[in-house]
Amino acid sequence: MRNEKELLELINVHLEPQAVEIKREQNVSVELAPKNLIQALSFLKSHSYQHLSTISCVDWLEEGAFELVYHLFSYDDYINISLKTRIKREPGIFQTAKEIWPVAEFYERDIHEFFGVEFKGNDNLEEMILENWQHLPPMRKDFDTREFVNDQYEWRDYNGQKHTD
Amino acid sequence: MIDLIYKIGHFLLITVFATALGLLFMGIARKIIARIQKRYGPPVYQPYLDVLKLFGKDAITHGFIFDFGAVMALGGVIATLFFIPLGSWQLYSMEGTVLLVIYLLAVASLGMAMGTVGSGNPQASIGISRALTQMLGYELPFLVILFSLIFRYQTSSIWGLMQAQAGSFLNWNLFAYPMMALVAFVVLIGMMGKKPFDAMIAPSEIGSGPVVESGGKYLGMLLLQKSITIIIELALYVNLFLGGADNIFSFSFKMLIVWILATMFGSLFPRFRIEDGVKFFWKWPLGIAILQALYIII
Amino acid sequence: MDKSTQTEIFFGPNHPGVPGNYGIIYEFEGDTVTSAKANAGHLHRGFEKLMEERLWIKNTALVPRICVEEPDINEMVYAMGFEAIGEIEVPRRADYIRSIILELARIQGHIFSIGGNAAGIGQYTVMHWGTLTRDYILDIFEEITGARVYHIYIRPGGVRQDIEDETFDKILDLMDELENERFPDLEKTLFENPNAQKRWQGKAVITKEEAVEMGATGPVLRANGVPHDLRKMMPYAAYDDVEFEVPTYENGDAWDRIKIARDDMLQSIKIIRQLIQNIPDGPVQTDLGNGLKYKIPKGDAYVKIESKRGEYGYYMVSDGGLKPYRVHVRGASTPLGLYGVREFLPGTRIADVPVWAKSLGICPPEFDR
Amino acid sequence: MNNNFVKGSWQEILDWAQNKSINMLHYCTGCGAIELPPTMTSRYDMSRFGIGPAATPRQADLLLVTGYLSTKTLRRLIYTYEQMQAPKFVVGFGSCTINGGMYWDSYNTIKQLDKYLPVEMYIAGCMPRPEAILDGLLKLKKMINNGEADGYQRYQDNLEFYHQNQEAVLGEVQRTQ
Repeated sequence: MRNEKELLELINVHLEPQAVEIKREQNVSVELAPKNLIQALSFLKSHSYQHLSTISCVDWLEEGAFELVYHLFSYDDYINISLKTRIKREPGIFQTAKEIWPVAEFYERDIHEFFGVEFKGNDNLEEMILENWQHLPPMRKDFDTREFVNDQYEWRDYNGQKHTD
Repeated sequence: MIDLIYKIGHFLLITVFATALGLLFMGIARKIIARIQKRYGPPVYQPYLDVLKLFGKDAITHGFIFDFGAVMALGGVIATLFFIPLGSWQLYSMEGTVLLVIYLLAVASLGMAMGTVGSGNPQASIGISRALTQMLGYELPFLVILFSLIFRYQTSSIWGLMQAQAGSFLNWNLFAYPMMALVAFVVLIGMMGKKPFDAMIAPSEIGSGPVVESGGKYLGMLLLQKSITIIIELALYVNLFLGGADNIFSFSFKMLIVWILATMFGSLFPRFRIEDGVKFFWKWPLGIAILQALYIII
Repeated sequence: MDKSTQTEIFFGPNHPGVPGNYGIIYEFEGDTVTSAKANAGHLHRGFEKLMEERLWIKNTALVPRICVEEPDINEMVYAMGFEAIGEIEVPRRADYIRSIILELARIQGHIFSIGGNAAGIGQYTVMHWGTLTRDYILDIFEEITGARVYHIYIRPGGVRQDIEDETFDKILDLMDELENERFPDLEKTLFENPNAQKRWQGKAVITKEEAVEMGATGPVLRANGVPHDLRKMMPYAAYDDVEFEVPTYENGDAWDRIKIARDDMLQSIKIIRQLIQNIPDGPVQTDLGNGLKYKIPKGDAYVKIESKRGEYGYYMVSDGGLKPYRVHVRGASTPLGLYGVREFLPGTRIADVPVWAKSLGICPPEFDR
Repeated sequence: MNNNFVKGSWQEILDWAQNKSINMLHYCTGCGAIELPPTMTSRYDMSRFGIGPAATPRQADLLLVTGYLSTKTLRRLIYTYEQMQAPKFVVGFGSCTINGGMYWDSYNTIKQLDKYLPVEMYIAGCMPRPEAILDGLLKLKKMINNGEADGYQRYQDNLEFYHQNQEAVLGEVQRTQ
């Protein structure tokens, strides 16, 4: 049963975090370089952090980076860890965490479909939610959904006055 | 010649009467189930409206086998009506009608099977394979019962078996052989495909089974077939175990009682999986039927 | 297994046995499923994109529509996320009212899923009774929030309005009625019914290791003897002031999960009674100024609570603007609906596919978003 | 399929029978489907008006579009609609089927249902309540009885209009006939 401080010492000793922060009670966020994130995942998994809630992706358009956040939880310490890393937006390539958590394959497939991030080693990245979608991955910040909708669909005209203007 | 016309007229009367009564029973069953589920439920004459609407709709055919299957199912069932005494109405009552009825019922379900295979929908073929395996399940105890009855009363015509129970209601088979009547009741529920033995039309597993591809008039014909089947099986049960009746009204009343019991019994049970259903049939009902048969023989 | 004997079935979106608008494409041989694939995405509306286009307060109307069975869970997690990033204190009475709403939502969710499971195996009477019981709870919701299903009641900073005292009495009367009349009926017709037990026992088994590996929580874990409940592990709202047990069973099959649903409801009734008994007075909403100008500093937070199917979490990021920068929804049945179907459905009989899907509580809008 | 729906007296009887017994397709396309179980079961009980669920499109007459429609569902809905038999009716729930409703700016939902399928009536309510659904269905029964519910005819008559709109959104759509 570690508390937040002991956990932080463990992380500082074993992994080279760029930034560590206790956000709230039972919530810790750790920032790492992309190259040693997968190694950190397997390290934490062996230290009772077996539950991978989900993998989130945030598109920082101005800084030209995708931020991948891995949410782990331990059934002993009852602490949430959000492992963050930033990868370049242009190539948008990252390794898969499939070997550590097989379920990550579907979270990565989801991120690939909505952000276009390539996960090396995960061969099952084809379309799942959308159906024959030829445009920009929709969750990127530079995809404007209102402009897309205006030219894709016409609006119902209530005797002359359009619904949106 | 006159006798032929009389027979044909009598037969038409029986068919119309059986269909109307069958649909009425289905309406009553829906009402009972609705009451058990704390709601009003459709009006009792709803099945008549369903059939009328279904015959009014367009329907897509899947080829000749599909059409012929529906016709054969309905025809096989109507043919069975020849040999079942409904109270005082009786067309043919020679020896061997018991076995003939069992055979003709099988013809009807085989007709439906052929129709569904014509429809080519995998869910329909699963449904019909379940229906046939279930038929295998309940035929065994039923045949054992029939043979023991035939052996007991030395006659194999339904009319003869019914006459054997005449006199006071004490010597109905229900009281003479209560265990056999109980087994026959469970088999009756299996034959009619009511819950808990309705794995073949399980909507949540295979989308209403064999009838998945039949809309419009095909579904109407299958609905008529179902209603006549209900009347046939109830009539068989009443003749064999409740001593038939001298007039049609008390006969229908007895059928109604058995039908209400079967509906209530069914509405509180989830459905068996098909192999559990068949296993159940071969375990308890078959065992009791064999015991009863031994009791009669010795 | 050569391909010729295998047929493919679309246990498709239009099917009474499937929970919601979601399809499973499975191949079967004889009567056993050999391989299965989830056909999800039918309910995708791009929630996360829409949320980035709307102000903070406007999202409270959009958020409950993510998962239809449990709208209050979404409202609560959204509000908790907002308060976590902005370090906003919620008055104690609002915490109590939030817990009451969440527990009422849990009961209506469980009774509805028990009805759905019963319909899956053909026991329609229980479905009718279950939906009827759920309707009485929706009436209570209507009194408190004005709407049956989508309440838009839990907001960042508290709740929309207070609950009067006679509504509390109505809730208590309903709890007594549930405990003394509704649940005993259910107990007799379903839980003491040998057929139902035979249909559910040993079916759709997910072991403890598989569940932890997959990230599935809630009844799937608690059916394997693991008493994990976020209300105890990471107490939120007013759950640290109430005592309740976490029911667990041993062999992790559909039968145990449905019994857990029943025991959870009984616990929820106990919680609601304790909450109503010692609810403090005071305001129900901290003043955050004009709703249209809600603003919280730059930051991010992953908040999660215990829905009836397990951990339900949001990862929310704010860049200090008037609108959320990013909201990622993690539904409770996400691992099961996508990964679980491919890994654990093969091997079950065709008759048990609806049992598998419904007893694991797969709710497609959660992973379609 | 014969397109000449002649308005004889026989048709009136069929319309009367059709409105007395409607089979509603058990297909929950959108979020409004959560209010269907209460409408079908004990408390509001739509079966007392003769409306019951049907498992397959072949046996169904009424298609309820309960709320928004993603493009993936629209494709399956068109296949389902074309599998249904002639006197068939479509009822839309809520404002999502009229002008996109709350998801008006979503890239994956369609904005007007009646450009793709002929709609008989819309029932108001962002998820209409069971009472509203029953009221709508009763009005639909009146429309069927006096022959106004002719959506399937409109679909037949201007098939081109509907097919173009469908292909505009979905790309290629399999056609049965």
